[in-house]
Amino acid sequence: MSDKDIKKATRHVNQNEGLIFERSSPGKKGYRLPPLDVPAVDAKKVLGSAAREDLGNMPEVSEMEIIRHFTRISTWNYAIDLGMYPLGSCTMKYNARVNEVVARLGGLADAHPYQPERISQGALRIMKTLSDCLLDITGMDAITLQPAAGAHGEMTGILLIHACLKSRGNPRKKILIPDSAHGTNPATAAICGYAVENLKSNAQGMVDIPSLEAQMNEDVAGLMLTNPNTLGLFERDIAKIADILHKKGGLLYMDGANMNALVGKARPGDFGVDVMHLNLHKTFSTPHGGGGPGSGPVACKKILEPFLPMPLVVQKADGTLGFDYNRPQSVGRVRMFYGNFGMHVRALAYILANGFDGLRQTTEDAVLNANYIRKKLEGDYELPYKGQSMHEVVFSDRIQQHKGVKTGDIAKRLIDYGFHPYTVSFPLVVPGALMIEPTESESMEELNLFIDAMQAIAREVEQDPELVKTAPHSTRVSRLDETAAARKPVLRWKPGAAVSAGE
Amino acid sequence: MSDKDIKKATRHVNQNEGLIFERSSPGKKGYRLPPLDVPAVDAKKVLGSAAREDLGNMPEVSEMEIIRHFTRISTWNYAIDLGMYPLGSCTMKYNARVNEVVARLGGLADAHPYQPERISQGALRIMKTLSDCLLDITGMDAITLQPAAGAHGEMTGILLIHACLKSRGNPRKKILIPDSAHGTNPATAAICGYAVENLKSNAQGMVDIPSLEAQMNEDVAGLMLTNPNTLGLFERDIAKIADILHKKGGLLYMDGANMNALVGKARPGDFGVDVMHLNLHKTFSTPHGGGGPGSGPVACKKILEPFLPMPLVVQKADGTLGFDYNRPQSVGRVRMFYGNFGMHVRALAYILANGFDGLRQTTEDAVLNANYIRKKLEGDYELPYKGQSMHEVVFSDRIQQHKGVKTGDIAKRLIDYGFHPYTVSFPLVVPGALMIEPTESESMEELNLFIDAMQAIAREVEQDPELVKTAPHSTRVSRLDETAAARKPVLRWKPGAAVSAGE
Amino acid sequence: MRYLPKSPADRQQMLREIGCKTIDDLFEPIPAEYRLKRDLNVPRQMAESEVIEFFHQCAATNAARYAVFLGAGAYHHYRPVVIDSLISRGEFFTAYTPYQPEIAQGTLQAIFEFQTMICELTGMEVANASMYDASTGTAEAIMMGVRLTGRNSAVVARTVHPEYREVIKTYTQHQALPIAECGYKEDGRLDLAELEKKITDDTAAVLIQSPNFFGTIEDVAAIADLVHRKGALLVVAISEALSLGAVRPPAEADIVAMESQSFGVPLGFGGPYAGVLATKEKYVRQIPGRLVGETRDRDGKRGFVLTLSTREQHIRREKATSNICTNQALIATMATIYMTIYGREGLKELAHQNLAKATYAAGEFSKKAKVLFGGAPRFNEFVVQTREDSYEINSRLLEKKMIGGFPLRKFYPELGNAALWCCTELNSKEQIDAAVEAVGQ
Amino acid sequence: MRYLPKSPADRQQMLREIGCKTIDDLFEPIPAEYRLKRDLNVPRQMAESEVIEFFHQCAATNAARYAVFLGAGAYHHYRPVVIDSLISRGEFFTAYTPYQPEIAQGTLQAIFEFQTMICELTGMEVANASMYDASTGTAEAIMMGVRLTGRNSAVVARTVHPEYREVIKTYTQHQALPIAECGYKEDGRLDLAELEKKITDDTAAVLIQSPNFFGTIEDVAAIADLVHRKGALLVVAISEALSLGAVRPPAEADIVAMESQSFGVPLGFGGPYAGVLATKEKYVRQIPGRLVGETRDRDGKRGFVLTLSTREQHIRREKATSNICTNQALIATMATIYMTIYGREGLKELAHQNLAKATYAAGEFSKKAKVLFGGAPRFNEFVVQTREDSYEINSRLLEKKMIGGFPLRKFYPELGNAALWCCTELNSKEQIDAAVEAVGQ
Ligand SMILES: Cc1ncc(COP(=O)(O)O)c(C=O)c1O
Ligand SMILES: Cc1ncc(COP(=O)(O)O)c(C=O)c1O
Repeated sequence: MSDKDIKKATRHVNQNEGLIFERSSPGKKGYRLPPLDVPAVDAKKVLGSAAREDLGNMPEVSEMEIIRHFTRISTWNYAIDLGMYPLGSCTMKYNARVNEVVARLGGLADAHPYQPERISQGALRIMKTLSDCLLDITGMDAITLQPAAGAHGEMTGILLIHACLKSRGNPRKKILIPDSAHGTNPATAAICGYAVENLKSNAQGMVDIPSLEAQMNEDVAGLMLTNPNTLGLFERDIAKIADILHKKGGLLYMDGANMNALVGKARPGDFGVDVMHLNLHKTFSTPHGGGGPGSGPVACKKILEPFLPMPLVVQKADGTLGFDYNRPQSVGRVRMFYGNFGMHVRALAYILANGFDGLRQTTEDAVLNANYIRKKLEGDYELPYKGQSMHEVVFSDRIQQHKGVKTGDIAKRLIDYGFHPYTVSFPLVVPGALMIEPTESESMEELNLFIDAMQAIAREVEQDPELVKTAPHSTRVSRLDETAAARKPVLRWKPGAAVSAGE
Repeated sequence: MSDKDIKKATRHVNQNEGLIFERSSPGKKGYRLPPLDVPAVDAKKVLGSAAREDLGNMPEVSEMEIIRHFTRISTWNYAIDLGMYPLGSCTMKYNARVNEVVARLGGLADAHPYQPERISQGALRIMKTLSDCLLDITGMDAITLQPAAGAHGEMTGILLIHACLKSRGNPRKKILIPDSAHGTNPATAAICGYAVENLKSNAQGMVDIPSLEAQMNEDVAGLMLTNPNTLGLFERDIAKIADILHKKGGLLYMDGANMNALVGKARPGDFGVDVMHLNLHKTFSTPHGGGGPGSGPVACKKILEPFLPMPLVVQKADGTLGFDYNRPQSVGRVRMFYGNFGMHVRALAYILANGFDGLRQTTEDAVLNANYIRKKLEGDYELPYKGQSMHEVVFSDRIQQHKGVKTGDIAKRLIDYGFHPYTVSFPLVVPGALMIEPTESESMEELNLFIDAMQAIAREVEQDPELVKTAPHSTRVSRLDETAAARKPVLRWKPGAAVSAGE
Repeated sequence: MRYLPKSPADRQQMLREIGCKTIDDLFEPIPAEYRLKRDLNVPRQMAESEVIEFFHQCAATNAARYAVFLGAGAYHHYRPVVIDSLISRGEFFTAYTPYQPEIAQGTLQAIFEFQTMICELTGMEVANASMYDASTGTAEAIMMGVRLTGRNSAVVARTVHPEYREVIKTYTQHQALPIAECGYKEDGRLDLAELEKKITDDTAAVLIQSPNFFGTIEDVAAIADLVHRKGALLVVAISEALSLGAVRPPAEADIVAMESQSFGVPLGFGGPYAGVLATKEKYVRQIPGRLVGETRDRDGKRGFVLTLSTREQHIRREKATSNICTNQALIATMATIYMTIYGREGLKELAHQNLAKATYAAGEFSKKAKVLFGGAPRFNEFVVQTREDSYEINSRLLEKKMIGGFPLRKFYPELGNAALWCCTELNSKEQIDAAVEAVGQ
Repeated sequence: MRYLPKSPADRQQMLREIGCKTIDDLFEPIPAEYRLKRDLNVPRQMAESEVIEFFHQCAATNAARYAVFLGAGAYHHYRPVVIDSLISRGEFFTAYTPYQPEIAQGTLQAIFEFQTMICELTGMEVANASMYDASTGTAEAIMMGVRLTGRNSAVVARTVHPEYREVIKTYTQHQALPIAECGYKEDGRLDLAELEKKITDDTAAVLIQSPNFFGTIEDVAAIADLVHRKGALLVVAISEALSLGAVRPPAEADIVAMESQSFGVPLGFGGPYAGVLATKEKYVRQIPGRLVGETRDRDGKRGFVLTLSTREQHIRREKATSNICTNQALIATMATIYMTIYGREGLKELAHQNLAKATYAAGEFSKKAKVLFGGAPRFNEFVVQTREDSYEINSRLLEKKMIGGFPLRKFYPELGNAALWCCTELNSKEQIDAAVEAVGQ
């Protein structure tokens, strides 16, 4: 392995650690309870045959071991806090620390969802303020914060469309979805009882207007469009698209995953979108947490408002805030309680810390960064679609394929260079896609290191493709066998399971 | 490098990071101030020639970069949270998380030291409760929490002795200090105006009673004794030692750095000690923080109480707590305010979480661990003193010296095995010392890995001494040149300073 | 803006290198008429201290340090401080979904441990990496039952959390998947006779909850017997996960849909929480959500990866088992740390403390009011029926800094003035006595 | 005990392998009569929740969210949350002194950055890794002056923090190092004429503070001139580090002894704080405390190590420059993070905000009382003289949740009813107006 070009990372000693069950032994304790101040009960007597005997292989370990266990395994993760995380479509931006602090304030973190409204005014104020901000940001008329993530928001939005069309007499049968769309879009349409009809992109990677015109008819409930789309391109014909739909009685859903390209610069409500979701865990900086939690508020135009999930936060006659459950046309509840409130707190903290000028600057920097990367790498990697990029840029591995190197290999080699890879093989319209979204959180220096690394890998592909195909070489585990994992799934630890040497 | 025996660690990719000044560029900002609500002033007008023009090379960076900078460099550290840290004499034990939480409670963390006593009762209660606990633990009569660390406590203690003897007519000239003592002991005696007289250890590594009898006279103010001493041996003749001193009008100071061997099992106040310090950052689990802060309370017998630093926490006539400044015989103040209060909070939290049974068990486990290591390694490493070990064990590199390998080399090789080294070359009475203190915080599994590693290194010394002499091999920087650093000291960054490749 | 790592000069240089004059050149793809020409109508940029002050003010107008007697799907338990200390490591909370396993083993191993512990506690064979919460989890479990059986309807007990039932209705409304409800008997348990009638040849799944919404523990084995005899699958929802420390796991179920909030997750005004689905090994290919599996690297070293992703939306699109993508990974990690702290003995001891508190409280309440459903065992919740209106009682309690039980009238009008009370290890005897006193006034 | 990673079986096995029957065999070296035969008289083992409750109770009987007008050596400034988030990483706070540099580069680099920033701010050439605080730091600085000059006495300004002066007295009492004090003039500044008289041929060092204890900025250049003419060294103490954002650094000093508490360190009822000494390069071999220096590894890569340790107690024992060992490393790291956050522009802007607040407040106070020492510039503190007793005024303020200025009578009886007030960026105009109002009643 030649490391001469690697400027950003070095190998360093790192602790091994088995599974927590492998540390367990009977009698170790990580807890202590206060003395019981009421009479103890005999569980067998109280519960009868429902009483549980024992808790099987649950671990028994001390606090010190717990700290070490989770600290050690945490060091095996890459994270935003360590460096650039240019996963396209994921908007991995800085997760501000103040967000974490305010989300943990007593009074907010300890609030029971069913505590009376009059002692919940602070929490309601947060939801209301966030709602107001998001409405202006999107240019929409009404909003629900209930959905727990993007896909959940999509479902909510499509249910709104269904309910609205049904109230007009016919919910219709199909949803149009571009081939560049994220997998959650078609999966969502299916859950909502719609058939999915594929909409081809044109040569520029955009919605093909003639096709749309041809496919749009009285069976089509709406179109789920991502804008900018997953190629990072703004759908220039967006007004026309909306028109085509609206003319035939359809509605336009916008997947707002890419709002980081628009906040403060353009508003979906202004360009014809009827309903959309936001990913607070992307655009509004709530942390991804290794896969979640997220939050997927859904904003819509007036015509869809009656159908929003219940309850909604409203200002009551006496000026206090409260929940409105009396929504007869509502599509129903999509989640118990009020959504991922902790994420609402963080997103609002992000908005307040930025203000209108900070939000706009953020968007500008995100777009600037993507275009900078594009400019610097377009000689080294194939750019399948040449339209002007917004917040992300999608290359393909066509050049590198000649040496048998695929996007997934380049991604693994980036790890050796100290970076998290970009999004691999998505969107599907680009065979061998390298989807790069730097976000606004990267400095010019970090971008330059990334560009250097990508260029160095391009050279390696020419000179020593094996090096790239067998990457990563610097990690504590080498390339993991995903095929074997799926063939004979081992989804839990069992006592006596063999451990390989070195753990 | 042969890694076949290394079970505990693996190399993993790790981020490079320059100095923060190397990230700086004009106009980046990591802060924002609230709007000023009073008239702004022209500093030049208000301050005249005292006004400052600019702040030179202070950095200008964003919050994201600050998080990355300090997160990245933190990953270059070893820590208790990552594994065993068997530095002899340092008592690197688990730093409980609840201690950190309570130390940060509003009301405690925000308390101004000069706020009136009546709104400081909680803080005073903490200091009083901790004092009471420490007095029972040490078997002493009075205590000050003012000293900021062990050495500071030593100074306080020796000043008490000075004041007491002076009040009896003659502060005397000398302090006796065993050759095995920590360097702070003689340095402290010197600050207090005493000459240091060396006291030889006997063949067993203990105070040589005949020498003590010979050296003790009317010029000697006292003896500074560490017990268990730095060889990990309990001074069996402690009562006799105290007697010899007391008979000739001297006083016995105990360096309490090794109290982790005694808490709940024996009390210095019971075996003749007149005054001692405790290291809350050792025995009582307050974190070392990469070198501090510490806290070094000094406990003493009644005869020394009048001389304690002022102020002391006392219960007042009305039942409230307060500071007593009216101490005419006091040696004075050793620190502004009341000492490292934040460490008092943490130490008390540790005591409460343990209770009397937990404290005893802790001591027992600490002694058990040291003896286990000793038993397992005494065949591989030379044990210069054979007395029964308490909480730590001291080997020497005599066997390994035959191959030209020194204690410092073995220490560096331990790093490759995933451990922090033991204390190297201390105490000075053992040439080539390996001073190992596991503390109670290590599991049998972690101890076994350590023992394995030490045994593997002993084998490596025989088979491939160069491997050990050039260690560490797994770290992001290889062995650093300490001699060069001292020859031409570079103690600060300067603009334009060269950076080596790879940073 | 203090989060942005660029100086004005950096921006100028980058624009130059791209070949643009102004930043607005980069926004040229957006038709001019849709470019926003004004500032957003959001508050001005605040200092960090101002942001904190804003939320402090909000927190101050919320309840804090009240005695809480609410459960009903969200439980107040002590949260060991180790949890937040660990999940606050940037390596955990600022990582993405572990798509690149070589640099995500921390997240993957933690989730693998989560899956294992959920299996141990529920008596199931496999568990997924988490769902949004138990309400969406139960809906997904029913849909999974439909896929597994090829049948197209379901029966849901009325003693399942009312909001879970609302969510199920929302999820299934356009799937030609009719949901029947089944009532409860005098002892608060599912009416088996009614259930027998409600299950048809088209019933894919029966959903019950245990402890159910009244806190009553169902006879899962008997229900499973009946359901299985009818060829349907049994889905058991668990909203109070801590019950598993004292209550026999629903091992006879086919799918368990559990809410993990009790395991160290803040009440947080209702979220984020973490649902999880667990099932039998043979059903794993129909489970929704992510799964972490064990594998080996090229040198034979153990490692973990996301697996069986052909079930998921990013591969299968409209044919996926679910549309879920982002889940609740960090919350699952919180639960994993919590389960590790208490462990084999602690969860039991803690559950028994809850049992003792609720037993004591129910005993005391029964002196002043009617405690319903005494005929069946319960865990830490119970229903108190009063002559007085539940909301009025609660208003009185509020003045004494107590938050009373959840009024049941909205969802169970047949119970009159009844409220669901919950007592956990955090309810002191003193609090309980004071609440009983106030209710009985 | 939940911190201890051993099962009873582990303990038995280990004892067996050592060859002992019971644990008490291992305590045999302690003579039987000194082995404790009873339980310690400390509280019983508490649950974590009980520990927290105990300290919550304590915190609740302390002031919280009062308006604070106290400075006097401990300053209330806003602490960005990033500081605690970063120093809470176990890699920082659970590491020891960086004796093994290959696995301690994080601590070493942070301290190297600290040393650099202190130099930049103070105008000195080298700085050490920290002292306990500024009170012990000033004492050590004077002792350093003695070593450097071979002279054996010192002069200390009466406008140096009274508690620093007490500590200096304690440290030097047995070192045959007499300390003379030098008074102040009407404008609150050092009396240069008196100083000229007090400096003798045996004066090693003169210690002043700027801004001094009255908040007044000394004319350091003029004082340095005089001191240097007399062949002595000038030590300048700085208790309000933030002043360096607005006030010319004491570049003419030979040694600067600074308290870093203002830089992101909690007030914490007086500690832990972090002192630091900075000086000229030529004096570095007499500086006490640790120093981090740059070096190279075997491959030429930059790295950092503890250096010049031949000054220190573990090498030089009784001949060491000081007995200090453990210092305040983590607090210095806090200060480093704080200085990084505000940086070149922010420290200035923040200092100017402080200046504006104090200027406004002094102006307002002067309408109701006498503000002393108007003749010289000051930073964020000023002295208000009243007819009424300072303690009585403070009692009145306390009822309004305000903590008034520090009464000076104890240390400066000649000033009568005078108190030292401090206004920082955390004192709102509203607070200031309310305090002025209450004082003037
Ligand atoms: C374009 C797009 N749409 C939808 C989603 C789904 O969002 P979530 O993961 O929050 O459910 C994603 C996220 O990965 C996405 O990138
Ligand atoms: C035996 C002994 N005495 C004294 C000290 C000095 O304590 P401190 O570092 O807290 O000043 C130490 C600590 O290293 C020690 O080990």
